[in-house]
Amino acid sequence: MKVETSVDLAVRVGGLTLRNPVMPASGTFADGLEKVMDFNRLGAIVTKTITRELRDGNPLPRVVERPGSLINAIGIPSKGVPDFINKTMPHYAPYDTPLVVSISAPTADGFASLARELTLPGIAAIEANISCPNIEEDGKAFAMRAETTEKVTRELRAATKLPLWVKLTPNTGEMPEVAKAAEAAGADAVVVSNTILSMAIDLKTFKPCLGNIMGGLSGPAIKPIVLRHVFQCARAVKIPVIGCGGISNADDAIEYMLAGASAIQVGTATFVQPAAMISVLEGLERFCVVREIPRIADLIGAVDIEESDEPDVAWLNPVT
Amino acid sequence: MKVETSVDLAVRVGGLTLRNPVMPASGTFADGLEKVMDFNRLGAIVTKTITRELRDGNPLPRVVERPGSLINAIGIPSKGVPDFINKTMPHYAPYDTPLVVSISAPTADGFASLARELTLPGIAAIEANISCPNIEEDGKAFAMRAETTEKVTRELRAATKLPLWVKLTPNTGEMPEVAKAAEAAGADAVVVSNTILSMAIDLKTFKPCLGNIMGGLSGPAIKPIVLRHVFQCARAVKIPVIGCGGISNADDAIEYMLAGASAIQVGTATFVQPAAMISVLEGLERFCVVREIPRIADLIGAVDIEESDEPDVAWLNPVT
Amino acid sequence: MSSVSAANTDAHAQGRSAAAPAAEFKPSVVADLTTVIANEPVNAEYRHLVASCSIEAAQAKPGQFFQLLCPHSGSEQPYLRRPMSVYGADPEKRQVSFLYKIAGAGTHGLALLGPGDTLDVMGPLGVGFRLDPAWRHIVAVGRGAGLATLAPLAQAAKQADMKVTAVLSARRPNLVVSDALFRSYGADVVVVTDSESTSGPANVERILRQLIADGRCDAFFTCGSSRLMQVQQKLAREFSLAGQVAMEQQMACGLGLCYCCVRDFNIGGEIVHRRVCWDGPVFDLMEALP
Amino acid sequence: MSSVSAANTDAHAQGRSAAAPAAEFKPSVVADLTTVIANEPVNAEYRHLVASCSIEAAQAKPGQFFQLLCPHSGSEQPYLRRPMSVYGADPEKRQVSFLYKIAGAGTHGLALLGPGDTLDVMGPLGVGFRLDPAWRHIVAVGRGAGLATLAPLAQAAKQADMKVTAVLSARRPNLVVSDALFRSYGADVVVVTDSESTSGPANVERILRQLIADGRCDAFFTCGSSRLMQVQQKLAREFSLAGQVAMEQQMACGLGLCYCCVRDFNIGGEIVHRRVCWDGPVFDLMEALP
Ligand SMILES: Cc1cc2nc3c(=O)[nH]c(=O)nc-3n(C[C@H](O)[C@H](O)[C@H](O)COP(=O)(O)OP(=O)(O)OC[C@H]3O[C@@H](n4cnc5c(N)ncnc54)[C@H](O)[C@@H]3O)c2cc1C
Ligand SMILES: Cc1cc2nc3c(=O)[nH]c(=O)nc-3n(C[C@H](O)[C@H](O)[C@H](O)COP(=O)(O)OP(=O)(O)OC[C@H]3O[C@@H](n4cnc5c(N)ncnc54)[C@H](O)[C@@H]3O)c2cc1C
Ligand SMILES: Cc1cc2nc3c(=O)[nH]c(=O)nc-3n(C[C@H](O)[C@H](O)[C@H](O)COP(=O)(O)O)c2cc1C
Ligand SMILES: Cc1cc2nc3c(=O)[nH]c(=O)nc-3n(C[C@H](O)[C@H](O)[C@H](O)COP(=O)(O)O)c2cc1C
Ligand code: FES
Ligand code: FES
Repeated sequence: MKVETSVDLAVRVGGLTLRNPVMPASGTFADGLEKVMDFNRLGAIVTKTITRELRDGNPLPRVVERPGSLINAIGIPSKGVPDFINKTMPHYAPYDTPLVVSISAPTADGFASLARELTLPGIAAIEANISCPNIEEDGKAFAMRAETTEKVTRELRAATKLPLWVKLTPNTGEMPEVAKAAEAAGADAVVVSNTILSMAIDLKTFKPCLGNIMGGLSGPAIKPIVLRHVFQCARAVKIPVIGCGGISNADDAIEYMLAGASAIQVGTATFVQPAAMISVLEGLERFCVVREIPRIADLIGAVDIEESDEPDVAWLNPVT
Repeated sequence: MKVETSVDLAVRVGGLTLRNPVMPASGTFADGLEKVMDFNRLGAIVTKTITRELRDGNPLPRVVERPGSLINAIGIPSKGVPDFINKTMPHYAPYDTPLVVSISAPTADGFASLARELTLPGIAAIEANISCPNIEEDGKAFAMRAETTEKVTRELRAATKLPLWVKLTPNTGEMPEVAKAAEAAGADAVVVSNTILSMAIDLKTFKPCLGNIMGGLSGPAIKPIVLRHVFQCARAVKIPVIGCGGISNADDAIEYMLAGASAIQVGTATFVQPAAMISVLEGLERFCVVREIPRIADLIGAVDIEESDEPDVAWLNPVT
Repeated sequence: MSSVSAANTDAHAQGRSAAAPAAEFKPSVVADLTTVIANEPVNAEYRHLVASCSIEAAQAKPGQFFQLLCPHSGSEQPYLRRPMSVYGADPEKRQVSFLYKIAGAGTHGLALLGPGDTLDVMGPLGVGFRLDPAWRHIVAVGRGAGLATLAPLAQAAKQADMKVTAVLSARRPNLVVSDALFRSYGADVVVVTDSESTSGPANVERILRQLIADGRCDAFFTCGSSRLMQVQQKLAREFSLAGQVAMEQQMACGLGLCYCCVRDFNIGGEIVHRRVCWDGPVFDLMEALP
Repeated sequence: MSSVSAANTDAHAQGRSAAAPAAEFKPSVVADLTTVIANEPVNAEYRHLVASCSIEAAQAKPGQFFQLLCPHSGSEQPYLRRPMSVYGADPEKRQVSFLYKIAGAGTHGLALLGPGDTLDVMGPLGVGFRLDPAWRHIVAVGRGAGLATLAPLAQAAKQADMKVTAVLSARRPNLVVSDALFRSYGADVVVVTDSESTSGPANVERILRQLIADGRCDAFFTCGSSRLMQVQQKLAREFSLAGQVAMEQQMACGLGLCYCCVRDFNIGGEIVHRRVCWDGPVFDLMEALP
């Protein structure tokens, strides 16, 4: 049931005003969801990451479940740019929801040329998935370090006038520095975050559960970790932070906004409850009504930390 | 029920031969467990981290639960060295189980002098918890970077002849490098790992759920992540890796040993099932009997990865 | 991905609502909180679960499937849904049923459900079997859980009044499922088993050649055995017969979102990936690869 | 930490098994899979759960507690155990019982249990109430869930044949619990409530002073209200009476391992941390801080 309210759900995110803060996480959304929900209710549409090269993706098995989580190593199956422009874009054109294209490339140049080519009417923003291997840095993801993040973001910034969102990896130990580097190089927002590198082994066969040996952990299990990254990044940069990690319901989304997220992305939860994004949206509305919060934007960074609570340096790495 | 078998459960870990690979994780073990289990059945006893300074620990609340996990910010309440020597050590003396003392300090010197003072008969090994803030590096934990790990480990190595275990943090993006640094500086083993920095916010009060604002995530939720770290570290160093993270049952322990762990530590699971260590131990025995594995050490690093499976650089950070 | 869905415009058409305003939007796939009516063992390995459901779910077509949110058995809650073919669907009674084998955590949890319990089923999903009105005789060849997938063909074929011959393969005679259902719709049923060593490809091929010779095989429908599929591909090629196969693959989303369920298919000589959940689970027999 | 446990050598003595070989080792704390006998509401807020348990669990003493592994209510399984005071323990019948208020996820799950269901209770834990044989009259003052904690004192005192006066505080008369149980063991029961505005510190102090004046108060036992505790501390100091208080604190391990349950206490003028689960939950009245 859609709640009729006067709550203002709009949020400003990296150069765009979204009708609400709820959008899909890249790679967990496709036209199949049209059977489940009205895309015009979403704050934005974020497509699966595309690359210039045609890619098949990783060997199977590509997913394995763990309690409250999923490990995936899909890889990035990609049909390339022409297919995206000729088929994907027209498909979403009828919707009046901003279309955000997620892109990836093995080099900074590759990112830039892809962004340039996709700077088109009908594309509302570019999400650069820089959590992918940088072949110029023997496979370390761009987002693992501030320097490489700054370089690729700078080239991206020069290549497009579109709002530029940069998606970070939680596998680094210096996420706030990486977020600062993206901001300095001209990113309009950072997406925090991609999956956490993980592994699972089959006790019957002694083989890795994934064809790729390792994969990315997502789902409820990672929420407390990514929430911390969002909190730290939101305090490190002035540009908006888009929270993404284990959001399954409105309470999760609110926790992220309180920590500093201006908008949120729902990923794996959609696999379990296909209408998850809609129930998150309706739950956010309800929460604001019940708590008499006129604008949902009032929640952004509203976590109540009295200076007295401010922990000493120890909290950077609490000694547990 | 104790399984009577001919399985050889002994493992060699960082200068010690343990009767079996099962031991407690520091900070989740104390004399209270004598009401539950016979400490003579454990592979080793690992004490709560002690510091030279007397410490009260962090403000309350100190723990909050999340699905399949616990976030804690206990801090390190410490009664100091004399209390440890005069009360804790004599208390465990009657057991014929190796006593491992976990230590922490705010400086490399502090670590060294503490290790020197605790190099005593009755102490079987020192576990250096270098996941704690290094005041010489404005609060970044020693184990966040290879250089600081190498420095503190070198000073520790010079300070004690005892087997030296170095406990790493998963909050860094360069754990294999950190493990290599510990090895190069003379560590006899690395413990992988401590908790993952996390956060939780109370939606009623908008306040952080922990007095310390952030805390360390532990329990089943982190197992796939730490398992990956163990796999990567075990391939990076020749010294033994002790696996620690989300182990609740024998299957978890086996998964860790297959990934490369020579022994394992059980932490949070003990809070839910106080006899968890014993059931892990009995389950390990049973598994070896059923699968006709004569020596449990045969499981160490036995994950079956055909060269063909060897992923390209992409697997370092799979693009999901 | 849109090329793929374009290729499926018909199959998935009802899903398209383009920019319809919220007011008008009607989902064609729902996560339906059904109520279990029965959940009984049918033999040593299989159980039959009947649930009363929404009209959307009850309209599932043969070969389509649902994603079941299996209750936890013991402490551990299976995180992902589990795919299950529709075994029966009755729009009048608003019922859907499944025939499942207990394999692991999810199906164990499923087996714990009793009458009155709630079961969250998401669907109907995927592209089902298609019956060409021109066909008079169809042959269904299945094994294991594949028999559950083929079963609803019996009723559909009868309604389209086609004659059905079902070749059902199992390890032992008492592990055969769906035979009664096939018979109840007037199908001829041939049971082949390992224990009687009648289930080998050679014998099945002999049976199928006879059916073709008798002019009682306009199309093959198969599920659950790669070996038997290959026999049918060979015969379909030899006699240029139509055929469809229902494939299995591990799934996460069930809606074509995640690409974990891909398999290789031979589309006009080119080997390409297809998503079993979205492009299938039913595929053209000749495009499928073992 | 060992200083602390040293201070508790008596209380925890039975836990010590030093280097006893496995054969001889007998746990004094077990995670006991009990069977629920009854789990009924006693009023709008509280439920009474009775379970048949092991002999170890049935030997729980007044003021001790168990860590309950609460079943999940809905999808989410509470990860930690939940501390609950022993409300009753009967070694003959091998039963243990709890009186609990439904607060959140864990206690909601608890409320779902029915007769025959299994409940994993770990205990008995902590240091309970101590009765000095010299005492003839004790006074129990409690509020809210604290009444559950004080209740087993009634029987213990009767066995030690001491007279008990119970001052039971609640928001409304119909929310008072344990009064029947106190009366059944011959205790005098005084009920004070907010709705009748008899529960204020001033009135309770009046009542207590009267009891002292009548020579019917050798010791205070209290739980569940910081304000009432302070009243008793004041009177205990004034009349140098003994007293014990049962404290609450969030817990993880319940066995003194994790230090999440610490509170400040005044031990001989020095403010120190004590673990409620291990050094308590029952503490000397004069050492407790509000
Ligand atoms: C389209 C489709 C229709 C199906 N219809 C039926 C049916 O009608 N009756 C029936 O008994 N079974 C059917 N299956 C197989 C059924 O999905 C699996 O038996 C079930 O998922 C096993 O789950 P589990 O937790 O019990 O086993 P586990 O082995 O614990 O499952 C672990 C993971 O592997 C996946 N998995 C395991 N086996 C299979 C399999 N054979 N196919 C796909 N995924 C698998 C599970 O979904 C889960 O993600 C179908 C599968 C597909 C893809
Ligand atoms: C020694 C001891 C004895 C107790 N005896 C009783 C009793 O006999 N009857 C009764 O009704 N209650 C008793 N309590 C309180 C009871 O433990 C809490 O009501 C219960 O833990 C709430 O859990 P929840 O999941 O329902 O609530 P939630 O609020 O969802 O719990 C969230 C977390 O906070 C903790 N928590 C919440 N409230 C309390 C509290 N008051 N004390 C300690 N931890 C809390 C929970 O254990 C859990 O870890 C006792 C507490 C302690 C420490
Ligand atoms: C199956 C799957 C595929 C994904 N593909 C992509 C992708 O193509 N690009 C990307 O940036 N992130 C991808 N992700 C990561 C998600 O966008 C998201 O960052 C992550 O899953 C955490 O959010 P969640 O816990 O809500 O799923 C993928 C995640 C999953 C589970
Ligand atoms: C309550 C608590 C206290 C801890 N205290 C310490 C500590 O003092 N020193 C330390 O090195 N690790 C400490 N840890 C971390 C554990 O030793 C372990 O590394 C971590 O919890 C992961 O293992 P687990 O998932 O099995 O709990 C603590 C963990 C918890 C939950
Ligand atoms: S299961 Fe996700 S695409 Fe098929
Ligand atoms: S609850 Fe762990 S020390 Fe008290």
